Amino acid sequence: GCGASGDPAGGAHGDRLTLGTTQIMQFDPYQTNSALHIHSFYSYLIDYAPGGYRTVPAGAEKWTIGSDFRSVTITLRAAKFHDGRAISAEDVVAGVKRALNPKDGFTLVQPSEFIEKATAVDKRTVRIDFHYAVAEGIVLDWMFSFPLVPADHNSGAALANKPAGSGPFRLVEYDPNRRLRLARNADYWDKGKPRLKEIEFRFFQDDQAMVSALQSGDVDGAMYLEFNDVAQLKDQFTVAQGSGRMDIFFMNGGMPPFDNVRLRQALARAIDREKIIKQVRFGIGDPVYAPIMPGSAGFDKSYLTSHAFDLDAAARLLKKAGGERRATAAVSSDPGASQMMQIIQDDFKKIGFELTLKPMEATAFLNDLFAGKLECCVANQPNTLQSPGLVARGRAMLPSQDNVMMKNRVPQSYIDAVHACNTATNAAAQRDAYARLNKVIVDGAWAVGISTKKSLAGLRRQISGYAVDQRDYLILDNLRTR
Amino acid sequence: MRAAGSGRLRPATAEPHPVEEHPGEPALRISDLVVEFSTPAGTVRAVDHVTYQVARGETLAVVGETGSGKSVTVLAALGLLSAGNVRRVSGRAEVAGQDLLALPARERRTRLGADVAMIFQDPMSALDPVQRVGDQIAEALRAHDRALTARTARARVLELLTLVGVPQPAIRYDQYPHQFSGGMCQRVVIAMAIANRPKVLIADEPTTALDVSVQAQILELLRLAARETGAATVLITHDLGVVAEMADRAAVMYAGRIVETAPVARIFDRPQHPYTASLLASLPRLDQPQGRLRAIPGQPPDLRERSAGCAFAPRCPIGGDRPECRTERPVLVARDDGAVACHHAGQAVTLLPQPDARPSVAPPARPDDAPAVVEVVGLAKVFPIRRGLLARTVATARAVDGVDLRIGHGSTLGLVGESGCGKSTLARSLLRLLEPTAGSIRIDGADLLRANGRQLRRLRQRVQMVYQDPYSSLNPRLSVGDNAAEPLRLAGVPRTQRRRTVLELFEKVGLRPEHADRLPAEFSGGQRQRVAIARALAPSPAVVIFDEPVSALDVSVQAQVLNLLRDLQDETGVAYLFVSHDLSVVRQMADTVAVMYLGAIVETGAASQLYRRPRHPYTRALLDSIPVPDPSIRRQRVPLTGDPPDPTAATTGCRFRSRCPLGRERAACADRTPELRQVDGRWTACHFAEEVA
Amino acid sequence: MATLSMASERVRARSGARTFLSRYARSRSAVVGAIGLLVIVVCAVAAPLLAPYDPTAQSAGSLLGPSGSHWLGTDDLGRDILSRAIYGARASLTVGCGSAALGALLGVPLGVVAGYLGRWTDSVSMRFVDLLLAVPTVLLALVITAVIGASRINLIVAIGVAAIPQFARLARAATLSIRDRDFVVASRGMGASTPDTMFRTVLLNLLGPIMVQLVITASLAVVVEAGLSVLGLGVPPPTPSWGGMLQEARGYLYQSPTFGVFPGLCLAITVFCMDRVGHGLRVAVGVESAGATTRAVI
Amino acid sequence: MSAYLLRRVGQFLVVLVLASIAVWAMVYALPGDAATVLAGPDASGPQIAATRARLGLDKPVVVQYLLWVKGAVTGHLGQSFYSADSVSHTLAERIPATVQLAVLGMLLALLIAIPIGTLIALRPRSLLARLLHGYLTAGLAIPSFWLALLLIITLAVRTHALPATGDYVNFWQHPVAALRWSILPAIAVAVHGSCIIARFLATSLSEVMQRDFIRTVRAKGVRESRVVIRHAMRNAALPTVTVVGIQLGSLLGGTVVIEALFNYPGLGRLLYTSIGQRDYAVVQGGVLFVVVVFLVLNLLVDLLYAYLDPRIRLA
Ligand SMILES: Nc1ncnc2c1ncn2[C@@H]1O[C@H](COP(=O)(O)OP(=O)(O)OP(=O)(O)O)[C@@H](O)[C@H]1O
Ligand SMILES: Nc1ncnc2c1ncn2[C@@H]1O[C@H](COP(=O)(O)OP(=O)(O)OP(=O)(O)O)[C@@H](O)[C@H]1O
Ligand SMILES: [Mg+2]
Ligand SMILES: [Mg+2]
Repeated sequence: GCGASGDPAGGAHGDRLTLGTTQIMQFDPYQTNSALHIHSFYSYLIDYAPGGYRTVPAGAEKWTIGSDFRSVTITLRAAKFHDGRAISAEDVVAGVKRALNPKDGFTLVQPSEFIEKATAVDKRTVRIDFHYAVAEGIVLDWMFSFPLVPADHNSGAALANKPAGSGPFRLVEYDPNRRLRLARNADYWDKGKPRLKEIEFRFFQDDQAMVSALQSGDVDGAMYLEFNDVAQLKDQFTVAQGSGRMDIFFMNGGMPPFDNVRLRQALARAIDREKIIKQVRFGIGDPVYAPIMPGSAGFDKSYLTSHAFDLDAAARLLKKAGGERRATAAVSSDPGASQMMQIIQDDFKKIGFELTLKPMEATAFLNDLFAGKLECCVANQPNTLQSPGLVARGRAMLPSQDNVMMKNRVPQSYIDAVHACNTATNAAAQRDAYARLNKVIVDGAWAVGISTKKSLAGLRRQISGYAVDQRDYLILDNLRTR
Repeated sequence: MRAAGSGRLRPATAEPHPVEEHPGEPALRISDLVVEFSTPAGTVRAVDHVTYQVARGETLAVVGETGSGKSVTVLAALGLLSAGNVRRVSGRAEVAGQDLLALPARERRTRLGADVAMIFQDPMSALDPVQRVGDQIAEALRAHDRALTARTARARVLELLTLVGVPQPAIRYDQYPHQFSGGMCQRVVIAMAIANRPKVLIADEPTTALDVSVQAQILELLRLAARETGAATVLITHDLGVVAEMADRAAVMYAGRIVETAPVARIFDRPQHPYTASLLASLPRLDQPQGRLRAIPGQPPDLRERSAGCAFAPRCPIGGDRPECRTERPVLVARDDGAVACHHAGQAVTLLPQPDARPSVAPPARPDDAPAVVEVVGLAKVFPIRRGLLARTVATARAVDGVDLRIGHGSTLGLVGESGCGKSTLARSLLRLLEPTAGSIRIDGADLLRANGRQLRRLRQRVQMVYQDPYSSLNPRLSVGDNAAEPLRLAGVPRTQRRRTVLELFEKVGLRPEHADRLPAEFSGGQRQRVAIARALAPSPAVVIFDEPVSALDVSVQAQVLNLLRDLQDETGVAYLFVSHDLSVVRQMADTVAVMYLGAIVETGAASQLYRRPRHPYTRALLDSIPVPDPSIRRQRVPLTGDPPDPTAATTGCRFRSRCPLGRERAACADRTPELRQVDGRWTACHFAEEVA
Repeated sequence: MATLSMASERVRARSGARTFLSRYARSRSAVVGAIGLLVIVVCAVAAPLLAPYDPTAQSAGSLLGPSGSHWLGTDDLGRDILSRAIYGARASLTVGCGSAALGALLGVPLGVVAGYLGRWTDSVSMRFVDLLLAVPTVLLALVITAVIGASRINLIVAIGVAAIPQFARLARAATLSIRDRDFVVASRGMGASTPDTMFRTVLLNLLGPIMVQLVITASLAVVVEAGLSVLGLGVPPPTPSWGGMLQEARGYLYQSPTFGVFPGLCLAITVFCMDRVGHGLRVAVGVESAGATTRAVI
Repeated sequence: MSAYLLRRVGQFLVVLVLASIAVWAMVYALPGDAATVLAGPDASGPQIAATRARLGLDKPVVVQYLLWVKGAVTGHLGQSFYSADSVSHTLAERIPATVQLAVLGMLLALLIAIPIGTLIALRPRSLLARLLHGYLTAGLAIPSFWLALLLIITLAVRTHALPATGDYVNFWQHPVAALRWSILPAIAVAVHGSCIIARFLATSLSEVMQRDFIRTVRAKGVRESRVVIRHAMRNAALPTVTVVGIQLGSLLGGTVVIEALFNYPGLGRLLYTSIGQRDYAVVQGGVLFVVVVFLVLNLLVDLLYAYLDPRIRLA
């Protein structure tokens, strides 16, 4: 419970909630694509209904895609930013401009790549022109990723520490090492929402500390739980799942021994998805064969059987592949990464391939990963949007020489397939493009899918209305307590 | 005897508190006291049926070698044994008829400090270092008088401080023990002891840690204290001189038992126990010609291994082989004015050296003009005293200040002086362990101070040193053999040859070859000093410097070592520089003596002359300060006053002026620094040497 | 020389080693500690013979409770906990002893030189030591493991470097206390060179306290290693280490208590044994003060 | 005394400068920088370069260090890469939390240690002393993070008696809440500390009790309680002060693991996170604080020592 003021106790209070989470560092929606709180500050053009890709109007009231698939016209909702100013087409124009600037657009650069320009038609209408005909899914995914930010605040410097959106909550207090406090935005366009007056995020560095906090009642909910926590929480708490991301086993095709594609293909058959899901993810999550989400139109589950775990096949292939039989695997500090890699190591050993594990501190891991220095590793891959071609957003999946896993060995067929996916405007072309993409990724075998990695949250039973969108953003406006 | 004693100690006129004498009821009576400790190696009976008593106004001296149980007896009697391994304390300890040991601890505590007071050996460590000196005395008062106000207590303390001779008591009250010299600390402890006018005063080696000059002052003070309070005094000591000087009666302890007790004159005159007699015989004496000492062989017994017979038998020159001494423990029986525990009590007297029986032939006089091994001219060593942020020199200590010395081949130069006068500094300078500030040192004619690395190493082989504390001068982690071989190793002698040389040396100094592989910790002080001597002799030096080689040893062992040194000198012809503050020991060893005061030699000459007729008032006073182990020549002292001086203080004129009975008011002494000049066949640095008789 | 005959002078005849042992044995808990430590060392050395399973084999089901085939059950990856705990002794002991040894190897000479030579040598060395003391150990360990990667050797380096100050200070204080003792002076007086005096005469006499400090540091290092494991900076998997097992077990404290309890117990027992051995050594070599100059680093 | 103080301050500054260089060098030696962290896993090369430029990380290391020194001299410890707050402000938020935990932990440790140490020293053979000996041995053997886990499970998760997490609440404003939110971490750090201190106190107290002057005091007929409190304790306090100082110093430096386990918002956690995020200015400022605390504490211990020991005070 909570007593005197100044007591940082949790305790669902009717209109006040305390949620535990990992640290939050960013208020700039251009700089992050998976920080849970961003959705509370900003409205996006559209939302996907939780659990799928059904579009829901949000910042945009309605939109029309040109018949040539080379433009979209968007009508904005009459709504206000937190500072009281009305949202206008100019804000979108400025936002697109920023998104197109490779130095400042950050996470929006890649999804906005197809856009040529944005023009304000009137105060609340804006027209976006494309470079080329683009698949509808790509446009929707872009709208889903595009936040509404006041034009005069739309820069990294202005947003670094101060959000400026039109979302359901406003910032009250931010202490980078302790907490983030949000209060209801009374002017929010969706009347009746948000339902809570105040939400406090408490930052935890240690997952177990967060679980204990939940169990002892210090917090009302805990976001981003680890999988092993579920077993002990599920009897007393609601465990909610978000779509999450994917765990992918990457092999660096740019350096020995993984520059040998047949070796990669052989090892790809030695990844025991079932065991990993069972032991590391506690049965939560679905197997994937490549960085394509099971819900996506591009997902082809036949690959899960044709390229299933098969040590004998792997051993046979390995024998044919030849080459060096040992490598070093970098292990990030991500929860589960070590166990996953130990299972892979164990299986590889059975077919005569020695993996040496090298645990790395988080930032050092990222640094080496980005520099293309890692021989192999397990890493998260976001490709949670509906267009399979957006797989190319990940730095290990870039269809260019910047690809950190393949460098200049990126197969031309992959580059072509990605482009085909993004520009396929009719069903047949899409089917064909997706099939090509699947095949080239599976054959290239530098990014072997393991499973989806759901994002988990434990909540007190009184809490309902919890939802996570496809990007893993928390949808807080419907959250309420009984 | 006691009548005579009391007459002297307590002149009836000066009697502030008339003392009733109860010859039948002693102030303190310890009877049948047994103290046992349990140790990993077995039970140690440190005190074995000890019985003694003291009457009011009487002084009983308890003497014995170290470890004989003197301290444990009194500590146990007062319930002050704090060791955790006490196994048994039985017997009675009656103070004014009340048995302390029968009292509950709380009640016994209230008797301490009020009825019985104690004075301990090491005054510096006997005081709480973090409490003000005055408060510590006041505590003694207030512990027994709750009604005492702080103000009155302070006044009383100031009185007491004045009484025990602490100057400026009002200032001293608020100082801490570290600001006091050893002698001053002991005065404070005495003040504390007499604060409540106890009936019994127990002093446990009250002067052992002090300089001779200060010792005399403290003994005087103890006498005063006994007179002031009329208390019965138990004086524990191992110094027979102090016994002769102070006591009415003496009790001799050996291995936890009283072996003899008798009036002092009788003890010295006609000792009944061979141990008493042997102790007396082993003492080097100031007043008699030098000769070989009669050392008691061996060491005190190990209290863990109790033999059935007399504990002294293994070392006894009389009983040694007689069967009754080996099998039957002698009990204390009254005999000749006292009591003795010996089967052959009558024969002990024969052990005493008869004055005429001593070899009156002085060893062949070593001619003064023998070629010099060591020649020191104008040697000075000034220590800068650094303070402050940049460690600037704020003062200097002139530890050695213009010393000339000469040691002839095969001769012994004795160097005496009070603590802090610069003896050790001088000795260390001769090895260039300290870099002298000025002067020159020649070893065998070679200039030591100009020697470069190789020459220095060679010269150092010629000069070796034996240090004061046998417990710290050997490397505790090397076997004694390796310790002795160190100079050889450093000289590059191969291992096997080193071994051979060491074994030869061991035989020479009276150690067994099989001892060579043991660690120093397994040896007694005397044995260690032998190892140190072997080490010094290893590189066949021309001169060996001894810095207080026997001051840490018991008298019996001291005699052994002194004899050994003489033998070795006769055998090898090595020259000695013998540094000591003990005039008797120097007398025993030296051909020539130099007396040092505040960094300078004040008098030097042949030992026989110097001791018989000192010409410098300082030499005179030093000699006067020494208690002579002969009660028949108790004399009125003119001991040195004051503490040994501070070498940082700059003085003009005669350094000794401030403490000199002659020079205090004389202008010459203040104006001119006296130079060494020839007086009466020796060199003396005193303007008025002729007046000293 | 008749009176000097040693025949009657009894030497308390006991060899140094015997004295040492008998003094050590005076403390019963020290003996228990020594035996315990011996058992742990045997476990570490003979792990392949003692462990019922390969510590990295993921054969059985995961998180099984204690049973006849797996006395302590299995861990999250289905490995035998008992086998891992037995092998875990290797990591703990090597890191513990290795880093203590490294700290001593670097710290002791530094302290001896500083204490013996004094003046600016002393000032410079002690400022360096202050610096090491002032920078938090975890930071040091973090940086070292992040820069050169987590491995047993690197952990030893990280913890060993952090242990330098303790040894340097101890050696310096001890050197200061014996620098002016007669036998050191005597060594100089006999013509020994300064290095000879420092590293033979002086150092030889510091061995006792250093030995005690070694054991204390080793016991602390075992804990620090485990603490770093909790932060994910310990010995890399799949090599079993108690700290690593504890870290792995933290997520399963409810489902499988033996998983977490046993490595913790191993850790506590090892620290206990080392502590007692340190106590025994302290008694045996006569170092009086409790060697608590070490700080809680985690 | 003042010269001594001046010299200590001089040494202090030397170590401070050395430490700042060492820390800067160390943090720079770490692979990756704040731009890597900030940009996140999906950022592209040019994005990271841009971030780097924005944060000033593209300048040479030495220039960055000198810029930092320039700021530090004028009182600006720089800016965190991750928040709007200045480093001074960030530290100012953490330091009270750490100080409160350290002080509470130390008080608790002393509260446990002093009676235990005294009892063991005075009555080493009593049954109680033997039991307490067991506590000391166990307390030293059980790693504090292990104890922390046990505390969390038993007192927080199972019984809900106390919060499982720690948090900082100003003690002077809300004493009850402050205690509630920091008592468990305080216990976790206090147990180990109390064992070390108690052991040390017991050793030095029993050493003091063997000293000659205690016998003198007893021979005066002074009550035993007074012997212990006024004479023995005062002397035994001297070496104990040093240990307490060292312990307090390491607590004030932040206890990373304990803070992580209890999610306590202290300096240790801040440093740990900041290192992970390569937040150079925060790491630098934090370590500098730790160094200053360490040095000041050393100085204070020495002064206290001098205060307690007239031999030093009056030297
Ligand atoms: N706690 C103890 N445990 C074991 N033996 C002890 C203990 N205390 C004293 N002894 C032994 O008791 C014997 C008598 O000691 P005591 O101190 O009375 O000797 P002493 O005659 O006063 O000698 P000194 O002249 O050295 O003061 C010694 O042999 C000593 O070793
Ligand atoms: N390193 C030093 N720095 C300053 N003063 C010193 C130093 N060494 C000795 N002294 C001073 O020089 C004087 C002579 O000291 P030294 O040790 O030679 O005396 P000593 O005659 O051997 O005395 P003792 O009989 O006590 O051994 C003393 O007052 C001492 O305080
Ligand atoms: Mg004694
Ligand atoms: Mg001397």
